[in-house]
Amino acid sequence: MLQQLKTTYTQDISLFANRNAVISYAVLILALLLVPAVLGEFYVGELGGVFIFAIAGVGLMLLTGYTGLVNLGQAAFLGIGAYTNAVLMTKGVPFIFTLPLAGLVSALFGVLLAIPTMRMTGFYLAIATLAFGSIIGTVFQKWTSVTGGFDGFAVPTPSIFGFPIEGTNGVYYLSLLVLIFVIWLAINILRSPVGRAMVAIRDSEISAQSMGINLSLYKTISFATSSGITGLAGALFAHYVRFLAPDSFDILLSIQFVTIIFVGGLGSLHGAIFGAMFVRLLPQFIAIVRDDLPFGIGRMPGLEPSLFGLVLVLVILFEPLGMHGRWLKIKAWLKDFPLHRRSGIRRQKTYARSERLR
Amino acid sequence: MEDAARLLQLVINGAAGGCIYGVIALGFVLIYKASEMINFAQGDLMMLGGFVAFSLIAGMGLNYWVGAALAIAIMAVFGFLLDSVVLRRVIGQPQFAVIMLTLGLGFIFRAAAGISFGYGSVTFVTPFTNKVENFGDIAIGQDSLSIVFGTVVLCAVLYAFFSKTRIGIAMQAASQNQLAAYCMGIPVRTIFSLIWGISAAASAVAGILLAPSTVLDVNMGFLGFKAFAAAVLGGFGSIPGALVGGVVIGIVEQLAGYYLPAGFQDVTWNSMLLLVLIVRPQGLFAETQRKKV
Amino acid sequence: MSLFAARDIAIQFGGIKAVDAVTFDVKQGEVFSIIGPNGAGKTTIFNLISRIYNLTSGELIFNGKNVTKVPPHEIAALGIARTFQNIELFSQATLLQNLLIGRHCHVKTNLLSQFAFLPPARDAELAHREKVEDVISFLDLQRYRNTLIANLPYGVRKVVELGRALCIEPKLLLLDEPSSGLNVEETEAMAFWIDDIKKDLGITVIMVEHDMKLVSAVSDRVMALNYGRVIALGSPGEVQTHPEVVRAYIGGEA
Amino acid sequence: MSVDPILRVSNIETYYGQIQAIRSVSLEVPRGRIVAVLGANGAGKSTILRTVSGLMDPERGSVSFDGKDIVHMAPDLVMRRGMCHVPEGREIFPFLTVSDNLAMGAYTRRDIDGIARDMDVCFSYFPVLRERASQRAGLLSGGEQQMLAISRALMGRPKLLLLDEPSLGLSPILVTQIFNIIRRINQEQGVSILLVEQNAHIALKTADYGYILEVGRIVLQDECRVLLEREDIREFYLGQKDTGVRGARRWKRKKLWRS
Repeated sequence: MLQQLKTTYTQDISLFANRNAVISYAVLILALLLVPAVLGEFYVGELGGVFIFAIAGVGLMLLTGYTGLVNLGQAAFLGIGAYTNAVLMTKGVPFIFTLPLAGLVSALFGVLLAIPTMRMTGFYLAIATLAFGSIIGTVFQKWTSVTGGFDGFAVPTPSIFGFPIEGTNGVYYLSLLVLIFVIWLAINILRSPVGRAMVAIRDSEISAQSMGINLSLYKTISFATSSGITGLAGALFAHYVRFLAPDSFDILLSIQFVTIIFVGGLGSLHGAIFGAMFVRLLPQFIAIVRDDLPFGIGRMPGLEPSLFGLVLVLVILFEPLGMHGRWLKIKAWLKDFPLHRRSGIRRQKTYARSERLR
Repeated sequence: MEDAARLLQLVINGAAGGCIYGVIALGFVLIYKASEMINFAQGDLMMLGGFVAFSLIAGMGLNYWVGAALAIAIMAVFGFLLDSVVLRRVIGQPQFAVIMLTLGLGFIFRAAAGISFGYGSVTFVTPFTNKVENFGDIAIGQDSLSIVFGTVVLCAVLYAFFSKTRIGIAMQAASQNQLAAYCMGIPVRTIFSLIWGISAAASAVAGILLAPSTVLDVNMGFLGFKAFAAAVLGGFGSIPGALVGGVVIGIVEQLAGYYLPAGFQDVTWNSMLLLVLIVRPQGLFAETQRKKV
Repeated sequence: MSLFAARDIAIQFGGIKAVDAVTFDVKQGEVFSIIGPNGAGKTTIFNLISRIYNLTSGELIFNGKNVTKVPPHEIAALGIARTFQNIELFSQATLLQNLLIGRHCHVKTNLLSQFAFLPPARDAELAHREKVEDVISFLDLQRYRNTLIANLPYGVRKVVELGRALCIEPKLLLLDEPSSGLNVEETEAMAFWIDDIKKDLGITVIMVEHDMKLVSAVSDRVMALNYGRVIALGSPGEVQTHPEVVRAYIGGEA
Repeated sequence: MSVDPILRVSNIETYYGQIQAIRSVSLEVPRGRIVAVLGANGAGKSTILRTVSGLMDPERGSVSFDGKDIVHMAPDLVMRRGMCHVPEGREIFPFLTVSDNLAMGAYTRRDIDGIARDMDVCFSYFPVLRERASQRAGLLSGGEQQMLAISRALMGRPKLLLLDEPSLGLSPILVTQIFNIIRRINQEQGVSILLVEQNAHIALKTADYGYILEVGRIVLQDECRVLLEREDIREFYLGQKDTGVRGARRWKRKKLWRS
């Protein structure tokens, strides 16, 4: 691969790096459009789930990966989006309005969370968002007049201009569409001043401020965008599961979202997609192979969460840059093949210093 | 009079429950003080400690005290090894990586406990179970008394260890600047493993103390999240603070459960946590300092 | 006419007066240096001007406007840029992105247009890029354009930080120890750049510096501080030979 | 080449990720002497010290200290053998008091009386530290933190002291003071010193022997008094060109083509 020579500034800010990228993404989208025609309903459903988690992952990536703000309560926004969408639809509001409204209401709650957490950093923010998430989760359980409590309620079938979006395929195409939209939005944000301001806040608040970046404003924007996008994912999630119950939106789901961006690779949009694939497909993979495992391991209860935890631990220990980082290394290796020097990637010892000095 | 007695009873029950939060919080605080890492699996360590003690005492028929001491020792070794085998590798990485790592470890611990001890709840009979001391109108279970007593002693010992001994100060030094600590000849790695050992032992104590007043089950580790509130309330980094924070949370929770409509008890810890952080984003009494630019 | 003035500015940290009734004027187009022993309050004055700290008393006048109470993120838009003693760059971003962040106070496009990357946003980006390229050529940074800051050597980062401040197109530039950690050659290059900034770009500079050679080479006037108070103010020659400055700062030998 | 140097570094090569920071560097510190390594930024001076003290691992090469091979040894063990590294940038313990910081310097020692005596010696070198003994170290000014870092290293009674840029960011008078004390430490306590400095002027005056490092390679080595006389050293490292800073207009590369 040769270094590409750029001849205009526009090339640096265009949506795709070069013509090859345009072609490969077009092929990818085409392939995804054909999936329901080729694969069975089970696989289409699973892939739809991946899309929905990828949308939420992109949302969280903007907040955590690019702005450096941890959120351990992201499931709450998925829930807010899901309930907003489903409850409004039962009241007769058409889906084309409830979908954006779900995003909007979630974004408003994002602002609501951003304001009090503005001055928190590091793990204090992590714990505070965790607390926020669990409060919202309790509200879903106890506010029975709206959410139906533990009994839950069935989500109506959406339709756009009279065309019902039915079945697994409907949700699949809808999610794919929203995912493409959200990725386009995220790329725009990242190539605009607002995205740069986020990165600036992540790397040095004090110097971001002296560059004229209003910290509170941009942290709020970041929270709002992130939760708004997750709210969209929530609206789709409601149709994906077809039946809303409050215990879907607990701490464990929040942890799954954080796992998406962490395993995928912090600070890359590709990472959010890879991570979503990992989180959604690993349990299915286990389910498929469990009967073939020796010594009855497959029938052991708790196999799935323990493998989930194990993979998470292994990724953090051996690939801190996540799957995206590993992908870049593989690309580098292929590029240099067969001249690659192993010693080049040796990790030097690092030494932590108090994070209390801020 | 009856109201006052009820109130007092609630406060005492709350304080005893809060002591447990305090001891788990102590585990967080110790690890934080020595390495600025946050262990999200602290509650799961407590669960493991409880189960280990249970299987030694109820399963193998050991004497309660011997079994408890053995369980604490086993958990201390487990904590030490956990650090020296797993966590050592992330020393120097951002705090967030450690949070994720310990979250992952929590999954593994829960599954491991489920596989070895089963997913059902077990009742752990101890010398303190179902014995009540009466003080006038107030009845206090011996289990509660043992919790309060055990917690206060543990807390005092650890406080003295941390602020008075050379190795305690070296632990603080290592958390503040690993590079400099190495240069001073402080065996940073051993010290970190040691603190994980102590912290796991403290969680085991929590598990054993908690056992008589509740049932043991694999998911009891989620109590750890309440302990976060305790640690934050007490100002992450202060040993007595963790205990005080735990007791306050425990009492408020009891009162909220009695005087407020249903549902509010569930959000006590998280509301208090949020409130404290909103007022003091760096935590109560926390030692922080602005970075020099 | 003075571009910037500090009137009786003071700040206390826990009872200690870090800066105590300091008054000075900076004229349009001059290089004004602040020297003094460590802990004399030099950087604190910068932090006061960039509003990271709040004044205990006194006032700051910039361009005829009282800026004592302006929030810190609005200082850049007024035309005051700064660098930091220990380099505060955005280390996980490329050099180009760092400089573009310097253009932040000139961003006029609204959020919606950025989110959809509408033509106005695109055009604004290209215009910012032009400005940034000017700074890149000015400071000879072409070959590092797409390098992550974390992978750049210290000396280059120092220049990048200067460049990021220039992208603000400031009227007043605050340089905090521009030569610290630089060798003789790099310090000389820095001296030239400061000179160019003053002469070619017409930017007024306030500089905190220890290297007396650099100070006397580029400054028009020098102010010496000790224990938060002014002990001397005048031409570089006058201040360097001032007995109290020699005693507290330069030492007998030099 | 001395007969029995306290430190002998042979052909070490160290990488930061994929970047080679130092290339086959060899140097020696004779017992009881001060050796200075000079060089530009990014030349790898700090990397040499970090490799020697075990804070970084070299890819190849050997380091022998007091007759023992210490390469790949953990930094705390290296320190226990009597080598103390004062890293660049005042790495102190910000939330401990000044006296606790000093006590941590003596972590490896058990002789309480000796520790107290050495603390007094440090206070006599830097009286300001005595005044601030019960303050948190994070509240000290930059110069005071540097003094504390050097004193803390002395508390470990090292045989060899590694000093990384002790003059960084200090006022001229403090630089002179600190280097006077470095001399005193060397003369009064017989501590051997390996010094890395940007400020070539004062380093060459203080040290006995100097190495010049350029882009990770040693290009010149000699007695300091010899180095001080050399024309190229005077020009590039001491800035004593006859023309002066403003003399000749610098030749500035201007890129002519830009899209």
